[in-house]
Amino acid sequence: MTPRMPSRASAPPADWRDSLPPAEGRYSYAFLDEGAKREIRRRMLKAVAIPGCQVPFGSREMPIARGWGTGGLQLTLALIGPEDVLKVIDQGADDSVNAVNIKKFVTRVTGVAVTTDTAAATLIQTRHRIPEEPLRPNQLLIFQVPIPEPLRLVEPSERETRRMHAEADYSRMWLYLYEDIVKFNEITVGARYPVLVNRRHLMDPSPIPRWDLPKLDRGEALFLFCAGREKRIYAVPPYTEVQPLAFEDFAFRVEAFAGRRCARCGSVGTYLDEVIDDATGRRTYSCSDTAFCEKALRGNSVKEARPSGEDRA
Amino acid sequence: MGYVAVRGGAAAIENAEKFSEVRRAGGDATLLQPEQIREQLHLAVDRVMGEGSLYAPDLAALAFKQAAGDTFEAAFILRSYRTTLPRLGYSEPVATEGMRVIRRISAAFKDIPGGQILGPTPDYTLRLLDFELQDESVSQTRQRIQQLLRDTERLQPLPERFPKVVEMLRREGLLVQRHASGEDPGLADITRQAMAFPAPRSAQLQTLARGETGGMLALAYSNMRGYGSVHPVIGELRVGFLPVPFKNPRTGSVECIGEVQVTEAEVIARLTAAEGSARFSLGYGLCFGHNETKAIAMAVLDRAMSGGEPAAPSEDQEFVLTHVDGIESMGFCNHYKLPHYVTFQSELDRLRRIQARPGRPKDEQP
Amino acid sequence: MTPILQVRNLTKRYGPGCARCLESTGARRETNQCPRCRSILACREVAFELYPGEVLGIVGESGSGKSTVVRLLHFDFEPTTGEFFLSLNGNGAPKIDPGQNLFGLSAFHRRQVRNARMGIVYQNARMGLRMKVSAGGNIAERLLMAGWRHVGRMRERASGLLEQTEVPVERMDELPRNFSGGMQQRVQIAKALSTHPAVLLLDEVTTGLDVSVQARVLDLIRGLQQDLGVATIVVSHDLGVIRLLTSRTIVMRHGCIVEEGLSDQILEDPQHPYTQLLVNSTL
Amino acid sequence: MREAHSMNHDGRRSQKNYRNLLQALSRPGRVVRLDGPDGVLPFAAAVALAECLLDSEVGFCVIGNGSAQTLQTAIAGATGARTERLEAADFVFFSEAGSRGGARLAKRGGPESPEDGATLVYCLESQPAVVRDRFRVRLTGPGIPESSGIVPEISGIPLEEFQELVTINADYPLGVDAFFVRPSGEVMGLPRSTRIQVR
Repeated sequence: MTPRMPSRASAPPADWRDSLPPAEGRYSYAFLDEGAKREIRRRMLKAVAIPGCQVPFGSREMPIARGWGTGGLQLTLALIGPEDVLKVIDQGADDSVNAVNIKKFVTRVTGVAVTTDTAAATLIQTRHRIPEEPLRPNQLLIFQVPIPEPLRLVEPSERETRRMHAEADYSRMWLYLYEDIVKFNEITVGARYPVLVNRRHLMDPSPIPRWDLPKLDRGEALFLFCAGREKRIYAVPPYTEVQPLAFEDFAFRVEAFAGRRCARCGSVGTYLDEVIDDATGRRTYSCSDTAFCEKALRGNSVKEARPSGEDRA
Repeated sequence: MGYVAVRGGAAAIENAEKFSEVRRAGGDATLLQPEQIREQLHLAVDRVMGEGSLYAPDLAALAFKQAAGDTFEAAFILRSYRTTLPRLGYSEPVATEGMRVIRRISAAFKDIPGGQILGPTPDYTLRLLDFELQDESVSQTRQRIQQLLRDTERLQPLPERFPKVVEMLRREGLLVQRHASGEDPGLADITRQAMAFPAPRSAQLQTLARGETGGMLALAYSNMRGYGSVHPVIGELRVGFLPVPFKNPRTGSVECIGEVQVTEAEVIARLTAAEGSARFSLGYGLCFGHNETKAIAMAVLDRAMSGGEPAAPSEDQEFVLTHVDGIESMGFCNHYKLPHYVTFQSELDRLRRIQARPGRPKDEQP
Repeated sequence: MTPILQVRNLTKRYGPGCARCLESTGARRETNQCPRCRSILACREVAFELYPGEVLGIVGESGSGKSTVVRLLHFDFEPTTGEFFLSLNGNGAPKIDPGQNLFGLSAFHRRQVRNARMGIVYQNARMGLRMKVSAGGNIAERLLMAGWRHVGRMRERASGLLEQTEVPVERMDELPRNFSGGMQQRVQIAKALSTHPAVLLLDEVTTGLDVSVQARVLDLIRGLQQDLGVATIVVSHDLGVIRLLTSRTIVMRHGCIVEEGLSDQILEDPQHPYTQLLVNSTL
Repeated sequence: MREAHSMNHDGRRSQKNYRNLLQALSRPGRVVRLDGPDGVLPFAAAVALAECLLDSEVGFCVIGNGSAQTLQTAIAGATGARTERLEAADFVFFSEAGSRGGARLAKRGGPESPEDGATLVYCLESQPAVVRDRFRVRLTGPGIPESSGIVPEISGIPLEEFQELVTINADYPLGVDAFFVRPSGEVMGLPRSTRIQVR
């Protein structure tokens, strides 16, 4: 008997690819297996039933990296069907790298139609923006969430933040804002501004600008949020109160673009990207929502996006 | 137009992908075959299987080839493939006493029942670049291997079972009993449920078993070096093969469907006499393939997390378990490459506003 | 007069506990550790009342269980057994059945009771204050818990309280970790009083301070006590503090109450040998 | 990567039904329609719901009169879910319009995991005896645009059952979420966030 040398347990079959499921194609419809879809679907219902409450789920690994929208993607894949029309945006733009990548993947595993037109979409997956064009009741807006825990800012431990949610103990978040005012005479939170949903749960709206928060409050569409890496799903149903934390004497304020308009389409009352021109060094502004901008250019849309968030501050 | 270039759209992305493919297969060298990787870069394959949490040497080799040797990427590719596989059933528990051992050592005792089996290890090899490997020919290498095998033929065959070193200590009542946790309703499944803290031990071990080797090593090292309490001793380290008994969900009969190679580490450390009489505490590590660094790091972390109040990061289970996954941490690290101009604009707005009206509220009546 | 606070059968055990714990520990056994199961009974079967406006002292050496009692009342941790009733009338008090044992409430309701009806000052300011939050912010935190949402009014209230507790108001926005020990205690007191608590718990508030600083803090507490008339429990190992502040006193040893009565009486004519020892060892 | 654009028949039905269930729960009191599998009348809608949400990872329980067994067999067959005690079930099916106190025993989740509360499914009759009762019920809360509230669109739910849900969900966010299904496939959702008033 010879001494054992390290060896593999068994030789692979001649063509091991043959042993891979499923039979008809390498990947099943919408990539996730039906069991994974069902779990996500169950969790999504609980998230809708308890607005703003983070529901844990067994997040699956996706072929795009954690932190690149794997949460939003899992919701999209658990929801999508043949007659859906998909729109994906990143920073408001349909052709940003992340958006293009996700769109490419979803169409590859489902074959659904894609659009850049907000009004034509049934499912919209987004990173960091809510479209300017008002959403309709039958549309679903799916947010990619990097950090679902609004209290992470004041408390690193998950055990502790779960307790704080259980007891609706949000005084430390309020205290953070108070201290901000003491130091800066202003609340300094930019994006990811904490909101109170249905007067009960403190929620991280994902890193959307404050500009978009008023659109969450009693909106007509269902808003779904998912953090793949942190394994949390949460939701804001239609017509649900979503209030940014603010003091009676230090009101919540959206970003100020007073007197500025989009250099491309001329719109006022949209969220603007600040661009520094290579040649002239001058600062110009253009709509962050590129699809809206296109539409406005073609004259298909009113130039006022919707009652500006600024007025509602 | 500055950062707007990242809105290059579909064409740019496709080109980036093509460039990456050109680099992978670039040059005039003979193309690597997955089989070569599986057999000759097996430690990399093992690492990819462990971190990818899928025991599939062929697929891991393929992933490693596709990822051009990046173990993070390769594990990630394997893990996302795993997502698409239906779960047909569950394997039955196996006791590691029955491991078909190829290597087994204990640092706690000079001699152990069954003996120290060094097996294949580079531990005692000088880390000198071996220039002979530069242009190895197939025939020469085969010959050399034959010779090596002939030289070792006089060795004794290995027994089928080895008693566990820690069992001896356990029988003497020298070990703290660690139960899978009494109130544990069955085993946790971290691939199906998000972890809640405090996590049951099964969830802790699962998370560590697919943790990233380097990350776990860093945390374990911090515990060994001083940000932790106790110096561990390796009670036993085993490398070998375990059978996979599988209960056929239709017939209910249990059949062995194959073997997996694993590395198992049990570390012993003295318990600070917190309760009852002084006993040793035990840390357990087990991972796919041959990866001793990871198994030991895992065992050290398992032990570090077993105490009550954490006094160091490596003893805080929430800290350890939420940061050891390579696929998660790598993904998040790299996501900072994505554009963030909308949120940055929001921050800019705040800063400009604050600069425009300085002063504290007491200076200015709100 | 009906008591504002009632405690019955309050026991806190650390360890597994056994059938012999109670009989083999306590003042008579001269230990609070069960010889059989090694459990520690930090306090056992403690019962007392507190009346409106009253200042009750709890005195004993370290390890007697006196701090455990007030921390249990503040819901800092869970008792092993016990009943706790508190008068919940007043502004902002949660709607809870008056016959409800407060130890049986959910964590959420307990926190509400604590925020609305209780204030505590710890020996160690680190337990009572957030050192990385301004002094004013520390007071604001309690107001925020009580639902205040107006920064200006919170700052007004905070500066009023700081004035009352003799902390320079201009230091309101500084971090308490830069303050002296005496001043930290004053900020704690201001914080504890911010929501008009029904019961104030003072846990060794002057221990560890310089003698002159001690005297000033005690003066302050006595002054506030006269102005506000808030029912207070003063925990101290220092009979001087007990004499100065309290009207009635409980003496604890090895987790048990060994004697109770009017403070003057206890100090002049102690009955229990332990109290006698305590009184005689003090000048 | 090979593409897979076709969805199998069952997967397709589940996906469509799920979208409707999501609509139902995010618009409480409104009716949507499920597409049931063949051959399981009168429980087609309940089985359609089960098919899209249940599998071997969850436990369910069926409560009710004689036909409960039929429903249980149909659900177990369609989903592979395990049966579970009422107190521990993730999904509780009532084979009739009322729970007869059963809803009270369903799990409501814990303070740190309210999402563990059960999902209740009530199987209503096709022709309710009383149709006007629902006008004594008003629903308000998330998903309901009218601030004055709405009347549930589905009839045949006993008023006591609404009362029961009010009691069970009094400790929000702990509580249960309910679906009411009719043999015709109509389904109405009542999440725990809905405030129910019964006059």
